[in-house]
Amino acid sequence: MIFFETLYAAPPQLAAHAPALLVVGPLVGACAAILAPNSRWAWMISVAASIFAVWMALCIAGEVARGGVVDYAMGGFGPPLGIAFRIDWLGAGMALLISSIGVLAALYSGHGLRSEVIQEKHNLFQAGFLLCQAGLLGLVSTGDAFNAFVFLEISSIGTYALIAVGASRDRRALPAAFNYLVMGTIGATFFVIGVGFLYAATGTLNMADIAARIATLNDSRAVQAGFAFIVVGLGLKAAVFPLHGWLPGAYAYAPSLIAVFLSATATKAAIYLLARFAFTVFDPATDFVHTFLVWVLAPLAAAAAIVCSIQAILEPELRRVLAFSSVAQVGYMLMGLSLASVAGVSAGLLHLGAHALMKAALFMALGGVAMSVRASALADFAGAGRDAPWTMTAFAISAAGLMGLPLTFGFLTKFRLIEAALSANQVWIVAVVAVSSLLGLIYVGRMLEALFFKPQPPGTARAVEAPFGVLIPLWILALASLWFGIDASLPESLANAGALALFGARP
Amino acid sequence: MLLAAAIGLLTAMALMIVRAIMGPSHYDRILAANSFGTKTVLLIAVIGFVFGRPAFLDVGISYALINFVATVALMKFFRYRSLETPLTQVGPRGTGKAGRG
Amino acid sequence: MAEPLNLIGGGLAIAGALLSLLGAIGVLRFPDVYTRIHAASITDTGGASLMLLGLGLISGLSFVTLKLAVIWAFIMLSSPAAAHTLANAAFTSGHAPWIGSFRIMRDASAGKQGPRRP
Amino acid sequence: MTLAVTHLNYIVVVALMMIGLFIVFSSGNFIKRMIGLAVFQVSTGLFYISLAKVAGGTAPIVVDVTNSDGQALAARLDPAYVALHGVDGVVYSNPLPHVLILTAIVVGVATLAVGLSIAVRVREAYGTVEADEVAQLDRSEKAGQPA
Amino acid sequence: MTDLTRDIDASLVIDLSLLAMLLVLAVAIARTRQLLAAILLMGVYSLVCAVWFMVMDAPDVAFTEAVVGAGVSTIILLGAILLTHGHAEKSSAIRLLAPALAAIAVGGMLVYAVLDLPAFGNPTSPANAHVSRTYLEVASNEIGTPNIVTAVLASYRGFDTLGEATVIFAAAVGVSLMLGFGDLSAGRRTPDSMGDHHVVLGVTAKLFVPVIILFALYVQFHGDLGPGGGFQAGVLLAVVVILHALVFGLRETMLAVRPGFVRGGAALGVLLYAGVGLVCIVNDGAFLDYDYLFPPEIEAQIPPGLLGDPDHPHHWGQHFGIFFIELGVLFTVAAAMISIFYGFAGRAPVPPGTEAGQ
Repeated sequence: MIFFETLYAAPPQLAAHAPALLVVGPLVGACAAILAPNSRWAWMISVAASIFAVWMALCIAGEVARGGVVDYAMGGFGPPLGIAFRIDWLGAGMALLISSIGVLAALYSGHGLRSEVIQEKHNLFQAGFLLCQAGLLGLVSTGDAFNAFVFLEISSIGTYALIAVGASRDRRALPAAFNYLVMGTIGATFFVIGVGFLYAATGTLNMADIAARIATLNDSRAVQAGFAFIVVGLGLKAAVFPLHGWLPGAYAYAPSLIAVFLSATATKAAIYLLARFAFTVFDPATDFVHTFLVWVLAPLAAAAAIVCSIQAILEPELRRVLAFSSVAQVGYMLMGLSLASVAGVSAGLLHLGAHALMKAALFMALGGVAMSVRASALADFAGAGRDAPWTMTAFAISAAGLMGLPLTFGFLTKFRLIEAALSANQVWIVAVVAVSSLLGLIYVGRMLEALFFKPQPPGTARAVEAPFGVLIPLWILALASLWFGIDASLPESLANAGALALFGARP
Repeated sequence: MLLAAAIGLLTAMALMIVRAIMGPSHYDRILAANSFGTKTVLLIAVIGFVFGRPAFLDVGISYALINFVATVALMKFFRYRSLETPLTQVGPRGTGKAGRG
Repeated sequence: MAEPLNLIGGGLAIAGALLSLLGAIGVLRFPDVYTRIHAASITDTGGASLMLLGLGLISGLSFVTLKLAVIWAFIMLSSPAAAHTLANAAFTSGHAPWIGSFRIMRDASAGKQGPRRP
Repeated sequence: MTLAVTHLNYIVVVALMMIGLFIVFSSGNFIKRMIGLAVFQVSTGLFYISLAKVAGGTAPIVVDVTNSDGQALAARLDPAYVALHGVDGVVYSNPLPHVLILTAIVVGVATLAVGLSIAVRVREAYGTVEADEVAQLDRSEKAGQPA
Repeated sequence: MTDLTRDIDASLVIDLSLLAMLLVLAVAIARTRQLLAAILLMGVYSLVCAVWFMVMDAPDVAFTEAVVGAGVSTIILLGAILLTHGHAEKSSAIRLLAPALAAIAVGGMLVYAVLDLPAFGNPTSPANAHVSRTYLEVASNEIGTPNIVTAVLASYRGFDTLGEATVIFAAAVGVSLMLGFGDLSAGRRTPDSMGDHHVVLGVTAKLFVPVIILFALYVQFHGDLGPGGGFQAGVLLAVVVILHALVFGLRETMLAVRPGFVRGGAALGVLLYAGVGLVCIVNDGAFLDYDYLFPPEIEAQIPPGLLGDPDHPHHWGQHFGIFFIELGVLFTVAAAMISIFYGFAGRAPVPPGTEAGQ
């Protein structure tokens, strides 16, 4: 945390407005990308806006390190009258994660888009990507429940069409995107209904104000139903088992830029919001929240970790393997949350970050070789590891993290999760993590075996090394997950501070 | 008294809904929807007076406009299966005269 | 606001509502599209005129009266045009009137776009 | 008044939400699903607006009580009630849910447009907008491909 | 006191009969398999909702629902049907069971919770007493617009409205990504009008176009005082273009309102909105704090009381802030709706039974 405290990122006049600029930067970028004269400009705008967002996220992190919580009243109207941003360590960490992945994805899109989206639509595509980024960044920084819904929709509505653009490679992207749209909209509408109940019970939309007023209302059935609807709605968005049906198709058939960005951020932002409601707005010690965490969330998370790992093993298509593995990994994060202890939540958040890095790298590597290998089945990628060693080594490093090989970031987060489970006397979670890791070993092993050790099937295209513009962001991600596997002090302190912030304590 | 008028309109609207649901042809449905729209405009006007805020007639005006456009769209849909067909010709550009024959 | 004007206005509004109601009954009971269009379009414009006039009397002369007049003008413009368009579209697409064949129909069916049924 | 009477509004709105949700889940047709989604979203709006109604209230657009319209409006209610719940002599309904639902309606039409555009593309790619037939086509394509 | 009950009865009678209509319509929509009928009924459903919003004292919402739900949505749905099918397949009874159970489960949860809410119309319920009450008390002084909904929408929750404009912008981007901007290429065959010439319609439409534009401008600039504002006016402007395209043909309209122009308009609207916020930041205020829209030197030269209450010198900024952001919303909404319409109306339908792709 010392790093952030001494960080002088911007003059104070600018840093003071960082929360608003964090969202408005990509938003303005999206408009500019539409107006840009050609796709090259649109790409540069996209990269610039993403870098700007990282800069602002760093400013916010610095402010949080110095002052604990950053409050920003939009329009100068303090809560509960106006919309207020309230960013603590958790929000700052999420903003950093989303915006950094955004920069890497934007860098990648310089080459990644060319083979997947026709030239005339690049401007629109970059605009949609930036809108999605703006929505997710707003989602993790707002302190207003209804404003969160608006950002949820901003991030989703563009995304649906962006996923469907993958139809140029595989037409299954279309029904998958439609399915996601229906499920996502139902989820968002459930969220609105839940917020409506909270509003009916408390008369306010500001999260902190709701939290203060709800403390005396725990017997209210409206409050309980509000919680239920918010949880189900966000569960749909976060692909909590068994509400994950939309995810495999959506991630597998999306253009690789979108797969990279969404797999690393979208479900994570929904999990963030879920945690925000379960721990900050509601009190995890109340009966119904506690019942939910222990008897609903924990079993579902465990089921996800096991069932979806098995599905990943049985799946013949490479991208769908990764997508199912995403649902399984969401299970790990939620198991951490369900422990409702600082250690558990911190482990969950750490895994969230680790998974974002690894999944982004995996999809990026696949997108890199997808320019030459235009197939989807795992068997078609056989031998790609030898033809495109740089790309696929990065893939292998990230995949090793996914299965939890020692000395990788993924191993560390699982270890922390087991520690937290043991200290909470939840031995069965340890068993679930062990079984699921074993299953993970199988599906990752199967992928790596096909990529590196199987002979290339006759008559298929040879994989070609991804261009330099793809390798740079890819290796940044791969090296990050290696480095954090050795020295995880930065992500660990962020996750810890985030967990403490969630429980309302200063680090 | 205005309340009685409002209830009369509501009854008429209910009958129109029956026709819109029953059909049988799509033209019956469009007719019912269009006529329903006109009655709605009137109801919005009456409600403004019943509740003592007659200034809200704007809603009625805008719906009277929209109703027309929606009916044209529906008619075009059934007749031509296309929204882009011209229904009447604009003369040479600039004069903008309605086509004849 | 003069009381008698209110009474007259209210009476006109009720008369307009009744006319609309009658038209609705017609739309429900009449046998085919054309007769229903007839019932609906006449009572829509008539009912609207009566009712808006009634409301105008109640409101007295103000900005509201202007808005009522605008609504009236729109309905008088759009309702007949819509009815005409609808009947035209129904006829040219081959809906035969219930009252049976007569000369216009024969002429039309001689051309390309007559009703399919006699 | 009994619970059924005082909450009738809410119950009907809930029934509408149920029907909307039922249409979404039960229909295999993509367009019909979008219509169901629209019913569901609008019904959520009805719920919010129900919350916002204040008995005897008027629309939250400030009325000048000094002019005749305002006085006519104020005269409809018991002065004690107005004094207790009114602002400057007039009882208003709650403006905040109105604002929220304005936003929600816009979100609804945005979703509708994007969803329908995807449905159109599905029709172009598969020749149908029935979920069952689309799934069938995908399955047969998978079976036809050598693994 | 008797007056109070009479007033409630009046609204209750209308309220309940409208809700009954909504129920009938919803069931009819669920039952029909003819999508055209479903669309028509959906339009009527929106319209009944709009009237109901009026009864519930929400004219702004009623306005939006009338122009969006009954107008634009219907037209978009029609455009989608033209490019797909008019019929929905029948679902088997077994496929209906699980959805019915799911809907009943959700409904049961909702009823369970809803019965715990304060009675309908209760003036002291938390929802009506806490934040909203404050808005009613302070908004006309702080912001200076008689329409409290506009004040909350544009100023207190102005950031939400920026999000709203962004959502519709995102939808336009999404539809354009999917369907394009409508094809204006010279070789493209426009569908045949079968030799019909609707002179009556042409004349009526020509009368309507300027009137609707005028009315849209009235709605735009009257939004502070009455129901309406940038969003509704934007939809009305889009409706003008749609009407023109419907009557005079899409080609003709696209020559007048160019797709490229429309595409930029949506982005410019959002930029204008965000720009107002950024100007406030430059002048040392919070984002979208219109009190800081003008630098203090300029603010000082404005005679107090020029607009609204002399005791509240910032009204000037609030007035202009709301004016500009409503203008931004107008541009975005109008342009986005038009580009969505172009996308649907301008796409050539695939002949039935053909399977493109592959």
